[in-house]
Amino acid sequence: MTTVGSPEIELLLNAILLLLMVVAAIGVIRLRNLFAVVLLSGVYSFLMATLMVALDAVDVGMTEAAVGAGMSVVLLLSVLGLTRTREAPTRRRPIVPLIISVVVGIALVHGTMDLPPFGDPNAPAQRHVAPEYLARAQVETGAPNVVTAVLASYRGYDTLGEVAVIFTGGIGVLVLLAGLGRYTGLRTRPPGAPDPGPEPKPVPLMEETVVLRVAVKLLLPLILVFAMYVQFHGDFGPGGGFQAGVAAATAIILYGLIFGIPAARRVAPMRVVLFMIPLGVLIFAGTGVASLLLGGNYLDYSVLSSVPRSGQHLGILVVEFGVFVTVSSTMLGIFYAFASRPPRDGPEPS
Amino acid sequence: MFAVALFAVLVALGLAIARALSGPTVFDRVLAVNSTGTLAVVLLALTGFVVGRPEFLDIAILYVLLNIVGTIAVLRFVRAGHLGDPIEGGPEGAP
Amino acid sequence: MDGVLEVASWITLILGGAFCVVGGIGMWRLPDVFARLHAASLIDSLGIGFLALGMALQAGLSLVTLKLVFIVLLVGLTSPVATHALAQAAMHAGVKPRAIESPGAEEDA
Amino acid sequence: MTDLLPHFNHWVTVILMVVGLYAVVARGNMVKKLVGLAIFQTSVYLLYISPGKILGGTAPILSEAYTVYSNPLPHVLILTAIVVGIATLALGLALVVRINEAYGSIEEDEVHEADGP
Repeated sequence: MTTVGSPEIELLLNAILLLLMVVAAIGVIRLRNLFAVVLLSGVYSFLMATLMVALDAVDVGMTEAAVGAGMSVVLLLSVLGLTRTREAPTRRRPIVPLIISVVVGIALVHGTMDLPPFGDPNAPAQRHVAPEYLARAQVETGAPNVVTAVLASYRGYDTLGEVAVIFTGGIGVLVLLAGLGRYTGLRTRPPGAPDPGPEPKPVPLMEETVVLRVAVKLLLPLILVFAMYVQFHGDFGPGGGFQAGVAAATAIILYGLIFGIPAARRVAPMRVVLFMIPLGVLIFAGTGVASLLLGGNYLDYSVLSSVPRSGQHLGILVVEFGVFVTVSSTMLGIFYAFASRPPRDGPEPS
Repeated sequence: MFAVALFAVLVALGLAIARALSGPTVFDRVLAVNSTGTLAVVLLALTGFVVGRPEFLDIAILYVLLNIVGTIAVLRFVRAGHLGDPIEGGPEGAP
Repeated sequence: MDGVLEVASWITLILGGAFCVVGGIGMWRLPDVFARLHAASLIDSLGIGFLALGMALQAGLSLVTLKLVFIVLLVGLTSPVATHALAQAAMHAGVKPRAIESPGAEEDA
Repeated sequence: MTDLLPHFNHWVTVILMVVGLYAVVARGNMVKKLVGLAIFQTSVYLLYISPGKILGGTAPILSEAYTVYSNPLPHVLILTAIVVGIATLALGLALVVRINEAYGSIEEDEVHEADGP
């Protein structure tokens, strides 16, 4: 057995990261300034990403980094901008929830005593399907990254379901906030309404900061190219449609933050976003139908090509592209929906 | 050897998190979080070396590229109080 | 030759780690945002620079080194931009540097 | 050292879960509740990922140099869960925005008061 690294250092790193996470989590709960809460949740999420890499889950670490670094901060901040940034002092007694939480915690800790120790190679979880996947994935699909192979091929049904959930969540946000057509730019005014005159000119907010504008213009193509690398290198290294989709959407969001949301909408119009959200799910499901029509099972890519192995590889690429399309457009659509909401007027209610 | 650097980075990270927790101004927190992000990049790279797979630097690169988005969003929020564009009158049909 | 590289990467890694710690201490100990910016930039420049150099010496001429160079360049691009925007926003919001409390500038406050 | 704290990861997972649960139950602010829910969710990620780690193993990206790999299956499940998590968080936040527009508040107590007895 070849082992890598030194287990002691890994364990120590793991323990320190976990403790820092607890500190950050308690800080998140204790602070009343919601703005500081958002900042700290960013720190928390990055600690999580590093911990995932330390626990060998590189794909998960990459996803967490992509989501936590930009998207979740932007999302929470847009909501704070629409509501308020200060939490009111609570009027309830915290003692009952505290007791409930502590009792639940003690019960769960008691439950962990029966679990196999950390890092045990003979734990039941390690002996079930994982060895099969590790032994067969590269032979059958040609993708050295077993996570991608399992994600797109062996558990393709599962992933299709997850993509459908993301699709549903995105549609839900758009319906709740944008009314699918009222603010989305699909129809700028109801038929028969008087012409509202020229578009109101948005106040350029960050435009006067020349350094930011130039730096962001340099950075944007890099992010997009790197997102493409993450997308198409996903079967050889960490990466795939989920990570690349979030990264690409974050690039457009960055553009919108600096040059204004209307500028971002000219780059990626809402019409296109609304078209892409279902398109990705359709690409994914359509691949399944194609394999069905070619005589295989649903989402069994082996029949897509004369050689089963290259058929699998092709199927994984197509399916990951579908994931990318839905994830990126959903993230972007969510951002547009929050950003086009009228901000609260006047000073913040206290 | 990587362990020494790793723990040095972890110490710096702890100090930065302490600054993010204690404030006192918003900008102290933003600065601390931004530094945390930069330390995150080295930490990710060093972790890759410690666990013996240094080729996973892609995650660190992704983090460098996206870290600035969070910072810019925060600064824009500090400036304007929200992330949307301040359009007079608001979008049509606003309730 | 291998020994020389090994020692060199040792030294650079420890130097980088030391700069990170110093930056962290500065971030904790210095009096206000503008002073703390200096500590943060220490981490961003010398800390990351030396650590990446140490890792590159360890990895040799490979894709890993290329990615490390890429990381250093990107941090060199993004981090000054972020801290610049931060300082500007702090000035804009009316945070006064502590230096203004020195005698002679008292009337300003 | 391995034998010293065999369940340390699980305990921290439980602590994070309890912290999230406390925020959801005890805090009236809806954004805070959702952040607490997100912390709860990350503890679930941890619950899946840490048993998948094999000490001395490496990330499940196959290469000739290694023979022991950590379990790839939890990674697959959690990778998708993170992105789904952000989509559902967005949905919750959209509801918060609508509640704020209807009631002028995101504090649960004030919303209940506005609804009357």
